[in-house]
Amino acid sequence: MLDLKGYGPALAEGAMVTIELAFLSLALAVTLGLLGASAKLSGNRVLTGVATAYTTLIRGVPDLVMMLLFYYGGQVAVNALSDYLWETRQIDFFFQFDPFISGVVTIGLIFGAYMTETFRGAFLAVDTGQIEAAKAYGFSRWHTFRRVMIPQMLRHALPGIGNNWQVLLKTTALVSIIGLTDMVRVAEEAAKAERMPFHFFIPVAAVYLALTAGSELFIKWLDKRANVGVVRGN
Amino acid sequence: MAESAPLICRDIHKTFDKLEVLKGISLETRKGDVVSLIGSSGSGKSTFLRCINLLETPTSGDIIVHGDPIRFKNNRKGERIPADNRQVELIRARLSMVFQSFNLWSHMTVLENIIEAPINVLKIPKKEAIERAEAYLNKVGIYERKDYYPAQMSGGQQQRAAIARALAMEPEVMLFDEPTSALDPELVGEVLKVMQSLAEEGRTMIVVTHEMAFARDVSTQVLFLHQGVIEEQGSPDKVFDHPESERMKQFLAPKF
Amino acid sequence: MAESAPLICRDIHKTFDKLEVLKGISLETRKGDVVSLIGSSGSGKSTFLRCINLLETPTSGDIIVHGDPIRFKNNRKGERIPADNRQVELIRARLSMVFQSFNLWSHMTVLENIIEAPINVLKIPKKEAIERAEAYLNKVGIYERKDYYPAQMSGGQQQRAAIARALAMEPEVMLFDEPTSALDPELVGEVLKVMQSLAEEGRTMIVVTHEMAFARDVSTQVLFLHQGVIEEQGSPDKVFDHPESERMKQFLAPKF
Amino acid sequence: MPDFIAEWLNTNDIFNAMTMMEYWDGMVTTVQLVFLSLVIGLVVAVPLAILRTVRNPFVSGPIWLYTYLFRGTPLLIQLYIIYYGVAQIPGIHETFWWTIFREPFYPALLAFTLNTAAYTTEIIRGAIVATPNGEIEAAKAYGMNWLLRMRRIILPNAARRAVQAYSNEVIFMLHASAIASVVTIVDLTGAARNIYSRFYAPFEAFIFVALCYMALTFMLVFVFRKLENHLLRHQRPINS
Amino acid sequence: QDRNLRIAFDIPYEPFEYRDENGELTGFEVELATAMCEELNANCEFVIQAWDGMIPGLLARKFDLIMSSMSITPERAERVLFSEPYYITPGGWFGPESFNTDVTDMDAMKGKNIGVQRGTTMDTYVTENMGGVVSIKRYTTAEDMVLDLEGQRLDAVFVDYPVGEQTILNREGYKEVGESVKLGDGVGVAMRKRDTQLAEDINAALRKLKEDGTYDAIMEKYFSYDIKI
Ligand SMILES: Nc1ncnc2c1ncn2[C@@H]1O[C@H](COP(=O)(O)OP(=O)(O)OP(=O)(O)O)[C@@H](O)[C@H]1O
Ligand SMILES: Nc1ncnc2c1ncn2[C@@H]1O[C@H](COP(=O)(O)OP(=O)(O)OP(=O)(O)O)[C@@H](O)[C@H]1O
Ligand SMILES: NC(=[NH2+])NCCC[C@H](N)C(=O)O
Ligand SMILES: [Mg+2]
Ligand SMILES: [Mg+2]
Repeated sequence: MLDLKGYGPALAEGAMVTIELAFLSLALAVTLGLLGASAKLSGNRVLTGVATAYTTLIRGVPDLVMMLLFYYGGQVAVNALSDYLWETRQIDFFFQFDPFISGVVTIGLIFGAYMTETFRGAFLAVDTGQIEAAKAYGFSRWHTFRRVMIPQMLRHALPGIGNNWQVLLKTTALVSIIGLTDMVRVAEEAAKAERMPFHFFIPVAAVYLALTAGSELFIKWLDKRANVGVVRGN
Repeated sequence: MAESAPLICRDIHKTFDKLEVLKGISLETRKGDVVSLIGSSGSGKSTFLRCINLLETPTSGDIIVHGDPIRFKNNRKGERIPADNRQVELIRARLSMVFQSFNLWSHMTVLENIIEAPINVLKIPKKEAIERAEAYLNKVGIYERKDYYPAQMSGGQQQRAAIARALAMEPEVMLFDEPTSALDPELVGEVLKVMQSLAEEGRTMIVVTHEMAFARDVSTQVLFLHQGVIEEQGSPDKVFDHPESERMKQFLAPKF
Repeated sequence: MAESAPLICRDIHKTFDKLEVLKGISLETRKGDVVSLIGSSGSGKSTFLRCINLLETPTSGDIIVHGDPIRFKNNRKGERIPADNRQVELIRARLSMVFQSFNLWSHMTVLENIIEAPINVLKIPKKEAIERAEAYLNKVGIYERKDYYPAQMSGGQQQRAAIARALAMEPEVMLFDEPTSALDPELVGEVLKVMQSLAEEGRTMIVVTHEMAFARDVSTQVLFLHQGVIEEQGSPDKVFDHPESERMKQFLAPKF
Repeated sequence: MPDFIAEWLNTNDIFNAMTMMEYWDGMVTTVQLVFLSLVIGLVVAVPLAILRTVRNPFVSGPIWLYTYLFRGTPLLIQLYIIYYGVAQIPGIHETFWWTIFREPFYPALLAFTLNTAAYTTEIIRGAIVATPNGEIEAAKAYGMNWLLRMRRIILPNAARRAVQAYSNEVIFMLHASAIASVVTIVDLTGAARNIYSRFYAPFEAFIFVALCYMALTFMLVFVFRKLENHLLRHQRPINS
Repeated sequence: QDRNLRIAFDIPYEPFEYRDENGELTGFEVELATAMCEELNANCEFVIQAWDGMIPGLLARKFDLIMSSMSITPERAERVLFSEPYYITPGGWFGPESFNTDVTDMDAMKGKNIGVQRGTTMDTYVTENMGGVVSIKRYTTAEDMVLDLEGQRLDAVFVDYPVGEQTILNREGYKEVGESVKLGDGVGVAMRKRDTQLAEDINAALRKLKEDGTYDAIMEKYFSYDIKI
């Protein structure tokens, strides 16, 4: 049997951290993605500008750098603001960037940008005929959005969401670098303490593989459900 | 007569960018009229139809649905747009369009497609909407397909589902944009028969078509469009057998 | 006569899974023959055409191109496959197919599309291939479009490019699968005219078509397929004016 | 606010000639690492992608497994396993390989190459599979053999469909290369980490590299846009 | 009174702070910190923080004290406030038996791979004195560095003497390869500049521990020599 040298429980806890982190970031990313896509398609210049700046900035900077910037730099900024508020108006305002929250926020922000593009593409991919038909039957804008755009968009978005999710899952490994005790961090500590790199990294890799394989199946299932009534050509 | 006219269009113009596609089209229908719009490709037939239910906003001209004129205003950029979205939605609910490519909502079954607008736009109770839908499905002969998704049906069946969807709105006027051109020859007949039976019931219909046999045998009025202008208009007998315009004569000349 | 017959098919059968789609089709052509394949949807017309140039392998039966019979063998699973890929490639180069949906190579310009196979399959020098291509482009009337990509042209232009591509192989037989059904009515005439002129030059052609006017006026032989069987075969006069089979009479009856 | 900026510029000791040199060297390392892994990865991926579409499971199976493993696990772990792993191979220290793998650059290059080749293989495979069947049939109907079809029709056609996804992969790779710093490579991020730990100035150090990466990203985006425009000219409408 | 203090350590840094086999945080400084907290009557929480983020983390108020073998240097004193030093040890050179180069001979050292922990006084020393000569490998944790020394990627490492002694010398095949170097003025507790009251209290507490024998008791558990200052 696989002997984890007593690091088993810690690894399991680390795996939980990884999973929690991944799901929370996903929720944030999807929300940001929908907002971003709506903003980009809104036709409002300010909203489009803000969303474009957001996606461009995020896509220009490596995740690791974003994370370090956000975790350390963000805190410095909050502190500066806090000091400023205290000195000038005696407002006591302060909060801590906890590594978990930083992780969630950074990963959520990063993937929010990618989701924005995914959703935007998916909205654009909805056949205009489908929307025209809705208009022609007197649907209001909101009704069209809710009953036709969203269900049809999801179809196109699902593969993209699936991809982003798979990448996101693996990006969580980076939080070990900002000191969060996820699965990778535990394995790293164990590997160094026991001087057995393969011994700990390979089980962790296996957990990731299991997670990606599991999500792939789930995404396939979702995709099938979303595509009821679509006959694919070959 | 003007009082009860289901649809009147007066001097409709439409310009895209610089290109004037419709150069003053007028049309007056009585209840039970079947108007065939014919003309070569690019002559503006689809554009005219789309203007009628405001999928395109006419650059100028009036549209009057059952005595109710559509109000327009200018937006900040100086483009003419409908003044009242609510009015447009109501008008559209009274003018059902059947698209050339059907445009059935692909994520809904046939039945769901048909009840969607009656329930959510006309606010008919769901039960009643289903009954109504089933009646029309029977009428077009695809009742047993009601729980299929559009992609699971043949073109002809989809087209009939699209007609049932339009019928279920019990509209004053039905607009058809080349209802048969996406179908294979076998199916054209079926769909044309359904339309003929609608005509016999006295429904007002405006049909863009390439089927001259249909235009001649079923319609009460024929409009021949050429480059955005009505070149020939009148009863089928007049238009087909005694065309006045050179264009129309040429159009009718055999192709091969 | 059998010596110089460009194409002979003998008792072709084709079964997909369990479904027998072709139940023994035979065809013999002379040089300059124009054979029209007609029949309702699903009768096996496309399948027969695809069997001729081995895009599908017939389950049984012989195909003889200019005296050269295609050799088959059975693979390990017991399916019949061509014995010699090289022979198939050579045969295909002599039977050019024009697809219903054109299937032009989308990453090449029209000219590149046309010279591709002559250069790489027939090994003709590039210069000569270009000259030849330009001659055929002129013939089908789209010379000035030679540097366009397929996506930049209308359906009719694409179809003519596809014909030019087939012609540039200077094939013994040209196979057309519904060459006009993807075109709008205006363009059908243009393409049919090009085909008529090819027929007048004495090219052997096998054409799956729904255009009865073409089948009647241009072909030398008409085959009416029904459910995988030849129901009626002969000269256009015979097939259209004195049909023997019930099916054929029904097929010719007006639809609307 | 301007006061704040002016003051900061005067008092900062983080942007001087020496740190700039460090950033520059880091940038060079990053570019080398990314460029080499991408080029090698691409060269490896094309044949793999073709073989991956072969019906024989003994050919496509192992390639599938390879792409599955390398796409399914974090690059960071791949890097750790390779970096620490090679040093553990018994006897490697006495071989010629050690002269290569001793330097952290090469294990990192290996990890990055294997990783990007896996992704690229799948991108190209997807593009190959998406080639319109009609175009392949047309090629068959004109007597082209497998090799000719692959070379003249399928691959050029697929290349056009793959550029979009591949340009994303290139940018991802640039971003992913930031983790090279965890195995002592002084790339851009490594330089930033050194400087920041020397001056305790995380904000300045990281903002600055973020800008550097952004500049690199924009350059890549620009190059790929040009390339795409060129490759996708067949989809452009003619404007006359 | 009730004082809440968060104290940061970078682990593993045996014997100063590390996890024992049971995963418990332990080590000389950890125990000293515990005793100090008792003395201060404070609720202490121990935080793990990578070394290169120590001072930023302190300034960012992620914790209140650093007790992670941070040597007192003028540069650091500009950013943080130090207590009086509580121990002093030099930096030591360690390498494999086969390493026979004089570490002060710059010609001989040319091109050697030297490992240091990023941002430590050892890093600064090597960077300043041997910068263009040796190839400096900087590691985030001291463990990484030892691992690479074992993997033969490094020729020698320069690390706080007791750490080298207890993590490298106790293994087969390694030795001290050069004279130790005194760096900084001993190790002190680091805190934010404004916490002057806290600094006074800590100084008092440390002084007390040094006098009443607690300090010596802890020291003897981990060292066979004197590091007190
Ligand atoms: N949204 C648009 N923007 C610019 N030009 C347009 C637009 N829609 C249509 N046109 C142009 O208007 C003209 C008329 O188009 P329309 O679709 O009404 O023709 P049609 O008579 O329906 O032809 P067909 O029989 O081919 O459907 C064409 O020249 C077309 O290019
Ligand atoms: N690859 C295949 N696998 C299984 N069945 C097939 C396949 N190709 C064709 N068929 C079946 O063979 C029959 C004949 O098809 P074919 O395409 O030859 O008809 P067709 O006469 O060309 O019809 P159409 O006029 O609609 O093009 C159809 O029932 C079809 O479903
Ligand atoms: N826990 C640690 N890693 N401490 C490192 C301290 C190194 C050295 N004494 C310094 O102050 O720079
Ligand atoms: Mg039209
Ligand atoms: Mg067919």
